Amino acid sequence: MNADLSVRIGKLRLKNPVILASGTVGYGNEISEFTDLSKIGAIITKSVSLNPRKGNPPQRIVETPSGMLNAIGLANVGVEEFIKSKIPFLTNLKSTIICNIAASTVEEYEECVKILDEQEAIKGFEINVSCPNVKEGGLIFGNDITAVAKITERVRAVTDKTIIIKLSPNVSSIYKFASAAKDGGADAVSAINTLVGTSFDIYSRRPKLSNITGGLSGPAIKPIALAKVLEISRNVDIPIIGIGGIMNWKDAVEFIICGASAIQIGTVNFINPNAGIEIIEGLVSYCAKMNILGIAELIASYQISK
Amino acid sequence: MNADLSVRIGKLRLKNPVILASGTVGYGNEISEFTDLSKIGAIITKSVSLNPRKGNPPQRIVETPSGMLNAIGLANVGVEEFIKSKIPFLTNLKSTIICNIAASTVEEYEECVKILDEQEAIKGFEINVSCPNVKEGGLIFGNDITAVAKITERVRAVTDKTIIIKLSPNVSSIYKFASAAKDGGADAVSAINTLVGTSFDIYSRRPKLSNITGGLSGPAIKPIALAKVLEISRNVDIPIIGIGGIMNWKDAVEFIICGASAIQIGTVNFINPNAGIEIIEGLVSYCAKMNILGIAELIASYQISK
Amino acid sequence: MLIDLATVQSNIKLKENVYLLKVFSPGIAASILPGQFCNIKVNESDYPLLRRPFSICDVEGEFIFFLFNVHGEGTEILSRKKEGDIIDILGPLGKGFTIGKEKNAIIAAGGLGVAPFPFLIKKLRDKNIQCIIGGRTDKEIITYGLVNVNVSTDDGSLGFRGTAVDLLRTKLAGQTLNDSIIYSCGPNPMMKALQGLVDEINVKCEISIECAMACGFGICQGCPVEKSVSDDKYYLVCKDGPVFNAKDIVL
Amino acid sequence: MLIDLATVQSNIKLKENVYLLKVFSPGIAASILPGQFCNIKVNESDYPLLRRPFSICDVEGEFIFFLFNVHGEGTEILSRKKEGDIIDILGPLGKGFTIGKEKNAIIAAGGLGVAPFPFLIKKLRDKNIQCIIGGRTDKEIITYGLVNVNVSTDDGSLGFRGTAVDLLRTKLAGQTLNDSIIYSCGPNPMMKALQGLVDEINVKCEISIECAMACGFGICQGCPVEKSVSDDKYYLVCKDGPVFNAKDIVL
Ligand SMILES: Cc1cc2nc3c(=O)[nH]c(=O)nc-3n(C[C@H](O)[C@H](O)[C@H](O)COP(=O)(O)OP(=O)(O)OC[C@H]3O[C@@H](n4cnc5c(N)ncnc54)[C@H](O)[C@@H]3O)c2cc1C
Ligand SMILES: Cc1cc2nc3c(=O)[nH]c(=O)nc-3n(C[C@H](O)[C@H](O)[C@H](O)COP(=O)(O)OP(=O)(O)OC[C@H]3O[C@@H](n4cnc5c(N)ncnc54)[C@H](O)[C@@H]3O)c2cc1C
Ligand SMILES: Cc1cc2nc3c(=O)[nH]c(=O)nc-3n(C[C@H](O)[C@H](O)[C@H](O)COP(=O)(O)O)c2cc1C
Ligand SMILES: Cc1cc2nc3c(=O)[nH]c(=O)nc-3n(C[C@H](O)[C@H](O)[C@H](O)COP(=O)(O)O)c2cc1C
Ligand code: FES
Ligand code: FES
Repeated sequence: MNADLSVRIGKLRLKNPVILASGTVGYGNEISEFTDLSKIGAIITKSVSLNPRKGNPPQRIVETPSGMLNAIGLANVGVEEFIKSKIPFLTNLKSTIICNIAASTVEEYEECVKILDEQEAIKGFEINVSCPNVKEGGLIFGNDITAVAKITERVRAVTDKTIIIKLSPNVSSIYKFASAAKDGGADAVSAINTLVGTSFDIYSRRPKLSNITGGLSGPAIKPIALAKVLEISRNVDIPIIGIGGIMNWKDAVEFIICGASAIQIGTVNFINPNAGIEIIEGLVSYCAKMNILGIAELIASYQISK
Repeated sequence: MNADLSVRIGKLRLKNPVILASGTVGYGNEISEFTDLSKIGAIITKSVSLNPRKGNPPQRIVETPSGMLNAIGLANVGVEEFIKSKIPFLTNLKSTIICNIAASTVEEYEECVKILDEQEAIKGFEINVSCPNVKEGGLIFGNDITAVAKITERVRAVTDKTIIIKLSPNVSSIYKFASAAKDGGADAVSAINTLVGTSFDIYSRRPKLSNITGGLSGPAIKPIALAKVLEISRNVDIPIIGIGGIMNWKDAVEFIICGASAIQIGTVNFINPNAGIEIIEGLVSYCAKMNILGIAELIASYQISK
Repeated sequence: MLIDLATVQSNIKLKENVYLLKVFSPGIAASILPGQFCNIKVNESDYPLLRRPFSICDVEGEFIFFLFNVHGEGTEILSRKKEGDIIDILGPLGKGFTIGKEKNAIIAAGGLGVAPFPFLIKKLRDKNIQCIIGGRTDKEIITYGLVNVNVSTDDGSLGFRGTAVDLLRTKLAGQTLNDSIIYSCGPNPMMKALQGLVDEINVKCEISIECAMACGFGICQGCPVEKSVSDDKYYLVCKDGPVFNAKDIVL
Repeated sequence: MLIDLATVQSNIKLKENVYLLKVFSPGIAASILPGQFCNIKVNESDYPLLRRPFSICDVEGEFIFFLFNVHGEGTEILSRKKEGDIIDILGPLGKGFTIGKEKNAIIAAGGLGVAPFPFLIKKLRDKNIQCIIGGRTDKEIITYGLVNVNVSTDDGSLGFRGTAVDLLRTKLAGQTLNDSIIYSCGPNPMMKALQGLVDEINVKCEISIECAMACGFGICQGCPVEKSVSDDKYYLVCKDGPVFNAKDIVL
C-alpha cells in the first residue's frame, strides 16, 4: 500500500505535499497540456493585485549558473479579470487552489482578500510580501517585521480561509518574520521567495534586466532556502511550506526533513512541466523504501545531535 | 601598450585588481606551486584569530549546484604562530599581503590588529565580521550595524594601515553596513562573504556538515554578490572589493562595472589555482579591445538609465 | 505540444559554428506549422538550467531539423550530439507564419534567421518565392533549403554590399506589392529596420523575433514584447509569437 | 604537482558501473608514488563545480590509470570519456604508502578500495604479497592488477562469507606479524573495523581514507581528520594523507 502523502496546512488538507509555486504556472491552463493537475497537492496562482499590472518591460529573464533571475514585475490581470476569466478554469482542476496576492499597501492586501474570499474555488491565500521586483509591496514590506505583522492581522480579519505568508529570504533572521506572521494569525508561512540578484552585459555595461535587479531562483538557491526552512522550524511552531530550487523528489524530501510540511516547485516547471507528478511518484517510492506510512512522519524529522 | 591595471584601495596601490580571497589560498605556500603569486594584485591570508582554532570536525565541505558549502570554522594557527611560521614565506611573495582577522570579541579584533600592525609584511587588514561558521564573531557581529561600526572604530584606532571590512550578505540592506564601516573609518569594504546554507542526507536525515549550516560560495551566488556590490556602489562612497562566484575575467569585469575597485577570487582557486593570472590576462585583453587605458575607468561605470 | 525524448539521426556541421541537427520525433513532427519552434533541453543534468529555443527548420516525414549556431554553452553541448543520442524536446510552440493568398513571398533573413524558412518554403509551393539573405560577411551566409537566393553582406565579401534590408529596399523599389508578403527573421536591429521599410512602402510583413525565454509555453511571463497599440498587457513572444505582423509590435 | 590536460587513451568498462580510465600524462606519470591521488575536472564547463579525487591505480610509462565506479554525476560524466578526449588532471597529490623493509605485505581492500593497489604491488616486487578483497556481493569484487587474491563477500556469493576484515582476522590468526605490513583502502566502516583488529593483534598498518574535498592540495582546509593524540590541529586528508598509519587517526 502506498504511504499516506496527505498533509495539513492550516485548515487545508492537501492530498500530497507538492504545490506548484506562484508565478510559475500562470493560472494553470498552459501547464495542464503537459501534466495532470488533478494529481497535484495544490496550485498557487500567479500573484494577483487589485488592479491589472503590466509588469516590467523586456528583458525579464536571465539565466545564471544553476539558476535564473526574473524581473516579471508581478504582471497580472487584476482581481476583477482574474475572477471573470481565470477562476472558471481553476475550479475544474480538482486540485486545491490557493490564490497568491500582491499589493502596494496594507489596504490593498485587505481589499483583495475580501473580494476573493467569496470565491468558492479559492481555498486559501498566500500573501506575497516578498517580491523583489516591484518598488512597493515587495521588499519594503518583506523586510519589515512590523509591516508583515500588520498585513497578516488585517487579512486574517477578513477571511477564515487558510492564510500563508510568503517570506523574503533577503533578511538576517527569517524566523522573526515567521514568528510575526504566526502572531498575526497566519496558518502557515512559505519560504523562500527569490533572492535579489543582478547581471550586467560587460560590453554595453547595462543591466541585462530592464528592472536592473531580479529574483534568483532554481537549484543555485537550494542550500540557502533549506537553511531558512530549518531556521524557522527550529525556532517557530508554524507549518512551513518549503520552496527554492527543488528539482526532484530528493530535494523535496530534504525540505520536508528540514521542517517543511509541504513544498513548492517553481523554476523546474519551466523545464519539466511534469516535475510535480514525478516528485509525487518519487515520494511514494521513498516512503515505501524507508517504511514510512505517512509522509507527515517525515516533517522536521532532522537528526541533529546538539 | 597594456592598459594600466593598477587600482587604489585606501592607502594601498595594487598592481592589478585581482586578489586571492581569505580562506581559499591558505598562507600562499601550497598554491604557489601552481601559479606565480608575484603577479597577483594582493593576497588575503586565511582568517587569523588571537589564539589557534582547531575548526569544525568533519564533514566541512558539501558540493551544491554550481556552488559549495563550507564550514571550516576558521581553523587557523593563531596570531603568534602566524607571525613565526607564515609571515616569512609571505614576505617573499612580492605581492601585497593583507591579513584577514576574525575574532569573538571587539577587544580581540583590536588586540590582533595591534600585534600585527608591527609586521612590515602586512600591508592592510581585512576584518572578517561575517563568517557564518562560528557562533561568535561571525554573523552576530556581521548582522549588527552597531557592532560593525564599533569594531571598525576600534581597529582604526590602532593602525594606520588600510582597513577593509568584509561584509555579510545575510542582511536586508548591505549598504547600511558599508556606510557604518565608512563612518567608523574603514578604507574599503569587501562584499560578499558566504551565504548561510545547508544540506541534509535524506536517508540518515542528518546534516551533511557537522556544523549543520555552512557558507555558500561559487558561481551560484554570483548574481547575489553582484547585486550587493551594486547596492553599495549606488548608495555609499567607499571603495568596494567585489567577491562571490568569480570564475573568469568576464565575471571580474562585471563586478568592476557594478562598482568594485578590485575583486577577490575564492572557490575558483580550488579548481583552477592559476585562475588569478588568467583573469589578469583576460582583463588586459578586454581593456585593449574596449580601448580602456586604465582599468580604474571601468569602476562603477554601469549604464543605468534612471 | 508535447515533450519528446527524440533520437538524433544526424548532426552535420554546415559551416564553422553552424550545425544542422536532424532528430526523429514522430509525435512533434506530425503537427508543426512553419515558424513554430521547440524548446530543447541540451543536457540530461540540471545544467544548463533552462531549455534553449530553436526554430523548426524543416520537417521530413517523422524527422525534424534544427539549424543552429554555436553561441554559448548550451549550443556548444548541442553541437556535440551525435547519431543515437537522445534529446528532450518540447514543442511545437508558438504561432507560425500565416500562409495567405498572396502570389509573391519575399523571404528576408539575417544570419541564422534563415532557420525557419526551409519548412515555410515547402508550404509556399505555389507562390513566387524570392529569398534575400544578409550577413556581416560571407561566412555568415547560409542558404540551406532556400530558393532564388540574393545575398547581401555588410562588408561586401559576397553579393550586395549592405544590409539585407538595404538590398530588400533596392529590390522592392518600384514594385507593386499588394499581392506580396514579406516573411522575415533575423537579429532585432534588422527587424527594426525592416519595420521602418514596411511602414514606408506599405507591404504585408511577418517577422519572427527572439528573446530570452524561460518556459517557452506561456507560464513564466518572461518574454514580453510591447504592442503597437497602447495596451495594459504585453504580447508574449512564446505564445503570441514568435511570428508577429511587423506592424503589431514595438521592438 | 601540476595541472595537465591529459588525453584519454582508453576507458574500459570492467564491470557494471566500474571503469578503467587510461590517460596519457607524461608530466604527472613521472613522479607518482603509490597511494597518491589526482584531482580530476570531469567537464570543461564550471559544472560540476569541484574536481573529483581518484587514486592513481597504475602507471605504465607515460600513462596513468584510474579505476572508478559511477557514483553520481561527476563519475557518470567521466564514464563517458573516450579515446582522444581531453581531461584536466591535477596531481599527483598527497602522501602515499610507505614501502619499508617488511617481508610480507597484506593488502586488504573493500570494493573500489582496490584502486591504489595495482601500482603499489608493482613497487612491492620483492615482498610476499597477499590480497584480501571484500565486497557486499560478487558484483563488487574487482581484482584488476592484484595478485594472490582471497575474496570475501558479505552475502557469501563469492569466497568467504563475511567482511574483508573478518577474513583478514581469520588469515592472520596465529601468524607472527612483526615482519608484515597491512596496506588497506576501503569504506570508512571497514577502515574503522580494521583499526580495531590492528590494535588487537598489533601489526603495522597503513590505511588510505576518503572524504569530501574541495581543493585536494591543502588550501581549503576542507578535509580534516582527527589525530589519535590530542592536538589543536586536525590532519588534512589531502596533504597529510590520504594514507595514514592506522594508529594515527580517529575515524
Ligand atoms: C523563438 C526562438 C527561436 C530561435 N531559433 C533559433 C534557431 O533556429 N537557430 C539558432 O541558432 N538560434 C535560435 N534562437 C536563439 C537560441 O535560442 C540561442 O542562440 C540559444 O539559446 C543560445 O544558447 P547558448 O547556451 O548557446 O548561449 P548562452 O549565451 O550561453 O545562453 C543563452 C541564455 O540566454 C538566453 N537568451 C538571451 N537572449 C536570448 C535571445 N535573444 N534568444 C534566445 N535566448 C536568449 C537563453 O535562453 C539562455 O538562457 C532562437 C531563439 C528563440 C527565442
Ligand atoms: C583520496 C581519494 C581517492 C579516491 N579514489 C577513488 C578511486 O580510485 N576510485 C573511485 O571510484 N573513487 C575514488 N574516490 C571517491 C570519488 O572521489 C567519489 O566517488 C567521486 O568524487 C564521486 O563523484 P560523483 O560526482 O560521481 O558523485 P556525487 O555524489 O554526485 O558527488 C560527489 C561530491 O561529494 C563529494 N564527496 C562526498 N563524500 C565523498 C567521499 N567520501 N569521497 C569523495 N568525495 C566525496 C565529492 O567530492 C563531490 O563533490 C576517492 C576519493 C578520495 C578522497
Ligand atoms: C518567473 C517567476 C515568476 C515568479 N512570480 C512570482 C509571483 O508572482 N508571486 C510570488 O509570490 N512568487 C513568484 N515567484 C517566486 C516563486 O514562486 C518561488 O518562490 C521561487 O521561484 C523559488 O522557487 P524555485 O527555485 O523552485 O523557482 C516567481 C518565480 C519565477 C521564477
Ligand atoms: C573553504 C572556504 C574557506 C573560507 N574561509 C574564509 C575565512 O577564513 N575568512 C573569510 O573572511 N572568508 C572566508 N571564506 C570566504 C571567501 O573569502 C569568499 O568571501 C567567498 O568564498 C565567496 O567567494 P567565492 O564565491 O569566489 O568563493 C572562505 C570560503 C571558502 C570556500
Ligand atoms: S517564455 Fe515563458 S511565458 Fe514566454
Ligand atoms: S581538500 Fe582542500 S585542504 Fe584538503
